[in-house]
Order: sequence, then structure tokens, then C-alpha cells
Amino acid sequence: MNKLDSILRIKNNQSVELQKIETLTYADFYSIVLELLKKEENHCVTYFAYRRKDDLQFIIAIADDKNHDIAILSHILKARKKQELNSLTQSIFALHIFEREIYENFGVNFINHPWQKPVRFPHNRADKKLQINDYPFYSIKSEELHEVGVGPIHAGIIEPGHFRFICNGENVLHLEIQLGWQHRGVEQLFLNKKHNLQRNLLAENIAGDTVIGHTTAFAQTMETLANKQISEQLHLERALALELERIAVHTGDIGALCVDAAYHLGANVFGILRTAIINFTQLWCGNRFGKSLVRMGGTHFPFTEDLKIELLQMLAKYEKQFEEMADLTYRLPSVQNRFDFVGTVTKKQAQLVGTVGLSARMSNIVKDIRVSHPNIAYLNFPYQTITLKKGDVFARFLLKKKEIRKSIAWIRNLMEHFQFDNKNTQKPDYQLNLKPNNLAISLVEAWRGEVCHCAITDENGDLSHYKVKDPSMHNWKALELSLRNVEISDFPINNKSYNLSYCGNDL
Amino acid sequence: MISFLLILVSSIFFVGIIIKVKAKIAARKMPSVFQPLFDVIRLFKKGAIYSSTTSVIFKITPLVYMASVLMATLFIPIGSQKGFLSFEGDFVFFAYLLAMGKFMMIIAAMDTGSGFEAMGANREALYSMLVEPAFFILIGSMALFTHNTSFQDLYMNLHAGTELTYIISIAAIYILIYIAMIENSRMPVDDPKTHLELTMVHEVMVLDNSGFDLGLIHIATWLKFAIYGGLISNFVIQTTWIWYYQITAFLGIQILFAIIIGLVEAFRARNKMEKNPQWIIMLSAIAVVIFLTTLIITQKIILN
Amino acid sequence: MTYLFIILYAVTLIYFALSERVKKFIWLLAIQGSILFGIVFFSLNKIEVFDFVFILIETILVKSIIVPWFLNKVRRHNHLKREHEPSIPVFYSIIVVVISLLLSFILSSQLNDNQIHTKYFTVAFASILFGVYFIIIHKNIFSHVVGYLIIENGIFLLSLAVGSVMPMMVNLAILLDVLMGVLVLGIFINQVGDTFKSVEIDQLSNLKD
Amino acid sequence: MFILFVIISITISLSIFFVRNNILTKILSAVFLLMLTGISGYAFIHINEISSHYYKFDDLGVLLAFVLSILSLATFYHSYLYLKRHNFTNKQEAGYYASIIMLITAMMSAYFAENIAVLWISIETTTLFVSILIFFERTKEALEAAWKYLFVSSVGVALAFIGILFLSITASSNGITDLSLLHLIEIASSMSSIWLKMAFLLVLTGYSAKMGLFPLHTVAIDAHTVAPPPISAFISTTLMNVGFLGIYRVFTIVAQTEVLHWAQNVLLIAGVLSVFMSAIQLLKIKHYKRMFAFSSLEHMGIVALGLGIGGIGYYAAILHLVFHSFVKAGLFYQIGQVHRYFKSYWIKDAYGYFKINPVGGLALILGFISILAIPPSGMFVSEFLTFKAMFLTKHYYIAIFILILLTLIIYSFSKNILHLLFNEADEEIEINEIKPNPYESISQFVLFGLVIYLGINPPVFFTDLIDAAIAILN
Repeated sequence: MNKLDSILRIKNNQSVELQKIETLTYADFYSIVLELLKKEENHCVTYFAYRRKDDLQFIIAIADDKNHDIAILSHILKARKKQELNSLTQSIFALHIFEREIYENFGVNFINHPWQKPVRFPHNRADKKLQINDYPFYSIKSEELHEVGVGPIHAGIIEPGHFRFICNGENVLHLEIQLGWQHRGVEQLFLNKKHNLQRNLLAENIAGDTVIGHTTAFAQTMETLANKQISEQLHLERALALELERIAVHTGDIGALCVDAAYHLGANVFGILRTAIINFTQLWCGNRFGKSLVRMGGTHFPFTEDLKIELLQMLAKYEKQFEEMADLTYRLPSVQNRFDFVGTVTKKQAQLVGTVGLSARMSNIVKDIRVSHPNIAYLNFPYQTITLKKGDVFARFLLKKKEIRKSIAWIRNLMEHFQFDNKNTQKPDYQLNLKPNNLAISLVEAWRGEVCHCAITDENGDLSHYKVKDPSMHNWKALELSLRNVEISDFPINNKSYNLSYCGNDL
Repeated sequence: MISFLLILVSSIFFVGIIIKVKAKIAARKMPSVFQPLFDVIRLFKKGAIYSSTTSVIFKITPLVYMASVLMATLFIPIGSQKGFLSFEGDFVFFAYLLAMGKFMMIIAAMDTGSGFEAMGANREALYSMLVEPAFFILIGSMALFTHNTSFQDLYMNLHAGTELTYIISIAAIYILIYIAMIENSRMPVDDPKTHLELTMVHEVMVLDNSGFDLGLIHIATWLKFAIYGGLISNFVIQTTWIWYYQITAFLGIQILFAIIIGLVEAFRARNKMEKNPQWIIMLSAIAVVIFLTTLIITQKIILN
Repeated sequence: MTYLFIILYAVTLIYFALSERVKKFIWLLAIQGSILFGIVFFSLNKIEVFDFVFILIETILVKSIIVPWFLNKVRRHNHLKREHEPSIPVFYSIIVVVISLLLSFILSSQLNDNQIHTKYFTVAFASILFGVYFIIIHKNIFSHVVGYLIIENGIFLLSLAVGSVMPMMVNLAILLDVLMGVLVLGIFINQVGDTFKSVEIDQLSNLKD
Repeated sequence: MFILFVIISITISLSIFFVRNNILTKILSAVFLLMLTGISGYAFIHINEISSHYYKFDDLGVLLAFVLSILSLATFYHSYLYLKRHNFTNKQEAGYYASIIMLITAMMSAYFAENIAVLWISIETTTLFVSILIFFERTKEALEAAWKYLFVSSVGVALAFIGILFLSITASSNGITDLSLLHLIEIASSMSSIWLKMAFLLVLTGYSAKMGLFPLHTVAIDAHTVAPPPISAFISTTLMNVGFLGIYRVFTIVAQTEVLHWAQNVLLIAGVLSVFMSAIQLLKIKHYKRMFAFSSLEHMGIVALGLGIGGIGYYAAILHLVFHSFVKAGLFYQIGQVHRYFKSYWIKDAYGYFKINPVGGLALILGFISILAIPPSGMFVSEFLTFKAMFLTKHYYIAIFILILLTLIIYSFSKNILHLLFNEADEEIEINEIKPNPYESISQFVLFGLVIYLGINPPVFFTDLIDAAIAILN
């Protein structure tokens, strides 16, 4: 127990010197991680390895929702040792994706890993012979069952991903999702690009639908590393943009779900409503998805009192129409029939695979960075999390509506109680001096769930490793689970109800 | 002959009206009523592309399908305007003509060897099979009621008078509207606008058809709508009316029918796939109620 | 006119078989109540005024307003699931209801009894059969009560078949039955809902051998 | 006259329920008991008289009313003991007494009902109050049992109502429109047999929930398991008699027609299946009260068999019914006492009773001998008569089958009762705190003694009542 108390714990958006992170033996590391992750309030936000000299340093960050801090643990696998470790996934299934990623990137074999398959086939993978076409699909030998493969390019205009269904008639027994068709190497690019503006632009393009989420996480990481203090107003502006992004994407998702349920009236109206929100973002920063809005150290587009009036007007109009349409849609028996009890993920399953964000909250798990690890914005203007119990498509559908309402209320509260002042604005600062040999971690609750950016600097104060984690990493497995014993024709609504990110996975 | 022409004419704008209604409700810009026609003309200008795995069946199917529907059209009377062809028991022939077209479509879909198309064909075959009893029980009851077995005589002798005959007419119209929706793979059974193969029924079957063939299939769909519209309108049109009243009424009912379909599609979501069979068999159940009503009217069942 | 309502009643039975939504059950019960009202209104006007008024009140007030209202209250109180899936697929239920309708119509036409009105007998018999079936296929005690009420409606129709000869006794019995059924069963559902946090029948399986 | 009794009883019940004064409750209960005995005596004097238009003091009614009166005395006494031990609030106690008075009133109303519809309403009313009493302890199991009892009984009673409607259909075609038993019997011979068959079948099925007979016996079994013991005593005896009466009344109508033979066959099937179910379940029983409940199922099966065979079977059936009421009630009272020491009705928890409370143990032994129809128990006489009737009417196979089943039942019953009585007591059960009170077993001795006495030396008025009750069948 002694060991548990002496673990290094930092807050969200805090940096720590590398040598302060104690390197444990793998046995200790293993037992402490198990100990920590058995508690319900703890979950792993990121677990990665990076080359330090020739050795591999493993770093795991475990967020504690109760104490509002993050435990950092580390161990080193020497290069001369046999590159294999006992798998943590055996006991904590939620870690499967991280271990798979490490296995893919560095060729470390995890013994007894139940599902040791490639994640994203990046350019810098350890085994270059690993080809996407040789992905080892799970299969069942049976006369009655048949396999249906969809993708990587399929009918809807979405990103590439291959879905392999094992079906019994119309019923899906098992779904396996194979991603990794994009080979972007985002994390490596962060290191290759030396100018911070380039890096900033890169962060904007990690996932097109989570621009604000990822960029905020990036900016916070860099500012933390540089010890750059930014004003409360800037924090609030970013949070505002984040909430607007949430409202926009949720509205769009509700519309998209209506499309898949063939409720075209709802689809059109929600589509129109989404436009109102993103048009406001365009008015604010010139880009509908909020690109160029968040910059490290400051912003070119400060929020003004004029914009406030504009925003409140827009929201009033939006809310009226939204409530009207939501009232119609959510009470429509045919819509309820379509979504009810489809693709249920129980709380137990969700905890097992370690879902985060919306996907966790819809099966009654309270996971929300805004509440558990708030930054200044959410400390000053607190947010209350909503959870639902059922865990089916309808729960996800409903939760989107409820979160939209909650976000609007949050924005209203902010607008009412905060005076935006031009004096407090800061211009972006790309010449930040990063502290050498430091590790910084930043968590942001984007609309899909927690985004985690973690950066490590070398002795020169340059980035030596940059780690991005998109919430989709956790949640893809939940989609696979929710398809169990569901009709194959219900796949699209399930998929849409999660609306997970392909590129967030294929970094 | 006139009835045949009327159906042909009404079929041209039928789907256009549906689209227009849906667009209007969704507050979108409405396309022209003839937009589907333009689309088909565009398709006709193109040649068809055939997959190398398909056989001759796939190639002739659109023609056979079109021909079967066209032939079925010949049997439909409108008011006192006789159908082109008519003989005792022609409604059975009519149903099997349509079934043959559908059968060809199904085996053509199988012919492509695509898993998706087989899945769609599978579903479509099931639904057609389930909808069959409803149609036969309905028309059978009508035949029992009027003691006639051809469309022509059947409708000629259909006189609504008492409240029970009204209820038969209303229920029959209800069933026919939904049979039309199912046969044409519209909502709530199928969504013609879906973009995902996994949820498609009819659309996935014609994925491989292109150009001229696709155009034929579209036209056949319009015709089928118009046929059922014709069948429905006959429940309203009285043979005693003057001919231009009859024609106006027919066109009016066709438009109304299209609008109803548009409204249904706009204002509800589609069924869960697994709920479709039960939903379709419900039509047969209602048809049985019509049958029972007919038995009461014709005093085959005597109650006091 | 009576036939019209009888046919409508038959249609409600089909919709009962089709629907899985609790709200729809309640609606259908209300509709059945109104249909019963219609039947009584158009057919029983030969009997005494007092009995006539009594039956009218019973159908319109109790069956189509109070009972659905009360059930709706119970539904909200217990946060019932929107859908109660039957243990037998709806597809087969529809076939069952159709067969029972056909059977009871044929059976009724075979009854050559001048004293009873066989037209009520038709749907009454189907309704009772279907009510029992409805109870069997549902695993939720709320739906059981709905099934019980379907049986009650069938019994009401059945008593109409002999209603012109012995009305008052039958009325009393039915009213007692409905009050008993709904109020007491409803109160007990609330109790069960409060105690077990669910009204699924699986919860009620402590008593076993 | 009878309606006066009903009105006063309802008044008493309501005043108990609303005043909630302990002393008043006891006084009013005593008044009610006096009245109950009074009305039974009155009925005996005015036998075969119509009272209050819808009621008639007929022989079977009077006989069962006497049984009810005697058991009510004992039940009130044991209810008093039961309530005293469990520290219920005044409100709960008042509710208990109010419900039990209403239940007794409803049962009396059922016994004397001359009109099938009134009988039906009375039976329906018993369901309500029995459910309230089953739910009295407010536990989950109690709720479950109460719910099941209420629901299945309601459905059963609804089925019985359909049966009555069918009866009225065929009655009305013969010009009878009031469902009076007398009138129905008069015209029975001209009733249509198909309607009668349907009516009998539905009534039998419907009331089987009340009588605790196959097929709807399960709810009664569950109810026994959780109801307070004095209430179990009622459910198992007088309430089953009510169910029996409901079936019997229709049976008397059927008996006037050629449907009789068919109806008897139905009863035979129900009876055999009841005994069979009971024997099967008793083999794996784990709960004393359930054991007694299944024993009730067995005895009701034998009663049904008696009716189904006819001849002396009729006499045997009614005799059996009366004896069973006394014995089973006594056993339930005693098991209520047993519960006091072990705080459990589970067989695994309770054993070594004889050592703890020898007087109570003696009562149990006596009850055990009586219920298994071992001489000198009166039930031996009635069972013997039933089997005699079977052999006389050449129902050899049924008789042998039932005898085999009875052997099984005796085996499992003795095994468990002997376990309860004589197994070595656990050291841990500290019994000194509760002093055994031998007086609590007096009522049981009286009941068992009564059965022995009535079996060996039945008084003339007793046999006359039974003879008169079945006179209509022969």
C-alpha cells in the first residue's frame, strides 16, 4: 500500500520533470496499475512507450476522478532485454488498445494478450511487413454462419474502415472493426515540424470534427510546458468554442440518426439547425469548424461583446426551433421504436472496455473531464454531467439532446456573468520556450469524450515525444459490443449513434 | 384503352409528387414534378454496363420486369372505362404477372453474385410472400361480395350502400395503399433514400443495374404505383358518373394517393427490419376482417 | 350499426396483437371502451332506462376514461419501459388472433339459439381467448392487467349477448370486476413496482419449490 | 335477516379500521364472533328458509358455517397470539382484524348464497381481503404471493363468470332470468348440454384457484407459504370450502341432467391430477407451510374424487371436507407456534421440536396422524368411504393409483414431520428465553379431538346435515 501513496500525482494541465517520475520494475508497475484500475473512479487516459536512448520508457497516466488528479507511472524496458511483457489486458480489458499500439509501434510482445492485433498501421510501425491486408480477423468455422464485409470504402461518404460481421441470418453474432487505412503518422509529424504554428495547424487537423477539442488540448499542453500563463478570458473563449462545437456536432448527429431512421423531416431540420451554429463559428473566426480559432498562447479572434449579442440571438432562435423539432422527433413512436433497445451496452460492458465521454455516460458511467479534471473555465463556470441508464441507441440519441440543452445553459450562464474585454486578449505566441526534460499532460472533454495530449521534451527543450489520444480509441470496442445479437440492418444507426472518429484512431 | 392511357399518364408525375411533398415538408427547394422523368430520360441516353459475373438473366430482367408490369396495367379498369383485357379470374393472373416480374428481379439480383444483393433479394422475397395473402383475401372477399371474378365486373358491381360496405371500402383502400408501399419498397418497410446497403431492401437489388436498365426499372416502379392508385380509385369512383367526372376523380385520387405516400414518408421513421414481417402480416389480418365482414353482408354467416 | 362496432372491435384485437408499446395498450383499451359504448348505444335501447344509463356510464366513464387514465398513472408511477416485448414473436400473435377471430365467428354462426345475440358472441369469444393469450405471452405484470382487461371487455360483450334478459345482475358483477381489477390490481402493481423496482415477472420468482 | 348480519359486520369492520383503538377492536371482534355463532345457530334453526331474498340457509351452507364459526374462534385466538408476538402497530392490527372480519363475512355470504351471481360476488370479495391479509407482513415474498393470488384468482373468477354467463344463456332460453339456484335446478333437465358442459368446465377451472384444486392450485400454495399462519389456516380450510361450494352449486345443477357423467369424469381427472401433483411436489418439499399447502391440494383432490365417483362418494367428500378443515386449521395453528422457536418455516432450520415443547409436539403428532388419515382419525373414515365408493363403482385403476400416491405422500410427510419433532436439536438454538405455553395448543387438541369424535361417533344432526346436503344429488 505504501507504494500506492508515493505515486506521483499531477493535476490536469500540469507538467512534471521527467526525473521525478519514478521508474518502477515491471512487476511493481504491473501490480500498482492493477491496484489503481480496479477502483471505479480511476481510468487510464493514456499509456504509451517512447524511445529514450535505446531503451523503451513506458508511461501510463491514470486519471482519478475522485481526487481530480492524474497518477503517472513509468517503467523502462531495456533494449538488451527480451522485448516482451506480461499483458495488463488480461485483467484490465480497457488497456487492450494501448498495449496493441505499443506492440505495433515497438514490437513489444505482450504475453497473454487476448486480442493482440494492429491498431492503425502507422508508417513508423515496428514490423514493416505487417500489411493491412493481412489483418488477422476473428472467424468462426460454421456451416450456418456467414461473414459480411463492409468497407473500407462504402456507400456513405465517410472515412475508410472495414467492418467484418459474422452473421447468423440477419443477426450479427460478432463484429470486428479494422481501421488503419490512412497511415498519417500524426504523432511523428509533431516532432518533425519544428515551427509551433505548423504544429498548431497539425493539431487542428487531427480530426476534422473535433478541431477545438484537439487544438485546445494541444495549446494547453504546449502552454503548460512553456509555463505560459494565459488569461481567464482566453480559457473561457476556448471552452465556449468547445461547447459550440459540441452543440453543432450533436445536432448534426441527431440529424444523421434521423436520416438512418428515414425520418427525413427531422434530418433536414436538424441539418439546418447545425448550420446556424457553425455559421456563428464562421462569423467568429472565419472558419465553420473553428480552425484558426485556438492558437497557443493567445488568439487572433477574441470574443467581443458584439459577438455576445449575436450569439445570444442565434442561440435563442436555435433553441426555439430545436426544442420544437426535438419535441416532435423524440416523441414520435416510429422513431422510438426504431431506436429503443437496439445495440444496448450495459454498464458492466462499458466499464470493461473502458468507454469514455458520451459513450460512457449513456450507460450510466459518470465520466466527464469538465467535472472530474476541470480547467479554469470549468472551475469558474461549473458544468453538471448528465448520465442515462439504458445504454441503447435511444439513450445515445437522447443524451445528445440533453447535452445540447446543458451546453446552451452553460453558455447562457457564461454570457450572463462574464464581461469579455478586449484588454484581456493575448496574441498567439509561437516562440514559447519549452522546459527541458519535462512531461505535460492535458485532458479536454471534447464532444465525443476525453481528448488526451501528452508531450515530452528533451534536454534541449524540444519535443521528443508527442502522444495524442482520441476518445474513439476507447469507444470503437463499444460499437463492436453493441452489435452483438442485433440485426445487421441496425448497424448504421448504431454506428451513427456513436459517430466515432476514424482519423482519430488512424493518427 | 382509356384506362390504360390514364394510368400511363398518371404514372409519369406520380413519383414527382411524392418527392415534391417530402421536399415541401422538409422546407427544401422543390424539384419539378417531372424531375423523375428527366432522370429516366438521362438514364435512357446512357448505355448499360454489365458485370462480368452476370449472365443473360441479368440482362433480360429489366425488360421482363417492365413488360410484366405493363401487361398487368392492361387489366385495370377505371370507373366505367374498361381495362384493355378482362376475363374471369384475371386478378389472379394480375397478381402472378407482378410476382413474375419480382421473381425475375430477385434471381437477377442473385445472378450478380453480390452478397448485398442476395441479402436484399432475400428480404424482398420475404415481404412479397407475406403481402400476397392480404391481396388475395381482399380481392377474394370482393369477389365473394360481388359474385364476379374479373376486375372489370368486380368493380362494376361494387355498390357502397350500407355502413358495412363503407367499412369494407375504407379497409380495402387502407390495405391497398400499404400493399403499394410494400410492393414498391417505400416507407415504412424500406427507405428508398437510404445510402447504406445493410439497411436496403429494394435499392440494393438494383445496385448493379445501370443506364437503360435502371431507367426501365424506375418506370416500372412508377407504373406499379399508378396501378395500385387505379385499384384504389375504383373504390371511390361510381360507374354511374359521367366519364369526365370519372377521369377527374381518377386523377385527383392519384394525386391524393401520392401526397399521402409523401406525408407518410415525411412524418414517420422506418420500421425496424425485424418488425417488418409482423407489420406486413397485419395487413392480411385486416383483410381477414374484411373477409368476415363480407361473410356477414352476404349472409354466409348468420348472426342474430 | 352494431356490426360496424363489432368489426372495429375485431380490428382493435389485431392491433393489440401487433403493438408492443405500453401507451398503445392503454389507448387501445380506451378505444375498446368507446366501441363498447357504441355497441351498447345502438343495440340495447330496448331495456329499461336505468339499466341503459348504467351500462352507458360503465362503458364511457369507467372503461374508456377512468381505467385508461388510471393505467396511465400506474405506467408513469412505475417508469415502465416503453415497450413490452412478448415472449412469442408478434408475427405469430397476429396469426393467433386471426385464427381465433375466424374460429369464434364460425362458432357463433353455428349457435342456433334465439335467446342470445350471437353477433356479440363473435368478438366476445375472440376477446376472451386473446386476453388469456395476451397474459401468457407477456412477462410484465402491467401487461397482465391489460390482458385481464381484454378478458373483461370480452366478458362484457358476452354478457350483452344475454343482456336483454338479465341485465342488472350482470352489470353489478362487471362493475365490481372492473373496480376490483383495475383499482386493486393497479395499486398492487404500484406496490410491486416500488418494492421490486421493476414490474417484470422475472422478479416475482422467489416462491418456488 | 342475513343481510342484517352482513351490514352489521361491515359496520364492525369499518369501525375497527377507522377507530384503531386496541380495546375497541377486541370488544368488537368478540361481538362479531358472538354474532357469527348466533347466525350459524339461527340458520340451523331456520334451515331451508330463504333469507333476504338472495340467501337461503341450506344444509351444506349451515354445515360449513358451523365449521367456519368454530375455526373463527380459534383463528381469532391465534391471530391475537400472532399479532402480540410481532409488535405490529395499532393501525396494522386494526387493518388485520377489519380484513379478517370482512373475509369471514364474505365467506358466510358465499355459504348461504342462493343465487349463483351472489355466490360469485361473495367469492370475488374474498379474493380482495385474502390478498390484503397475505400481504400483511409487507415482505417481498408476501407481495409476490399476494399479487399472484389476486391476479390468478381474478382471472379464475372471471372465467367462472363466463361459466355463469353460459349457464344463464341456457337458463334464459328456458325462461329463467334470475340465476336463482332453486329455479336453475328446476329447469336443469331442459338445459342444453353443451352450454352446461362449458359452464361447468369454466366454473371448475375458475374456482379451482379458490378451492386449491388442479389446475389453478399454484396461487393458493404460494399464498400459504407467506400468509400469517392463522390466515393460512383460513385459506386452507374455510376458503377452500368456499371454492368447493362454488363448484358444488353448479355441480348440483349438472347432476340433474345427463351431463352428470361427463362432469364426474372431469372431476375425476382434476382429482387424480391434484393428488398426483401433490405427491410429486411433496417428495422434494423444503418448507413446512408449503408441505401443508400441498397436503391441502391432495385432500381437495380426494374431495373432487369423491364427487366424481358419486354414491357414497358424495357423503365421503363432504365429510372429508369438514374433517380436513378442522385438522388442517389445527396444523397451521401449531406450525405458527413452531415458528416462534425457530423463526423459520424451512425444514432445514427447524427440528427437535418435541424436546422444546412437548405439549405442542404432541399436538403435532396428533395432527400428523389425523391429516394422514391414520385411524383413529376421522379422515380415515372419509378416505375409507371414498375408496369404498371407488371399488363399488369399479374405478379400480384410479383407486390403486391414488393409493400408491398416498403412500408416497405419507412417506414424505412422515419424514419431514419426524424431522421436525425428533431430530437432535441444535445447541445453538437457545430456547430458554421463550417459555413454551401449553395452553396455546388447547385449540388444536380440541380440533383434532373433534375430528376423531366425529369420525368414530358422528352425532345424528351431523350426519343428517350431510345427508340432506347431498340429497339433491341422489
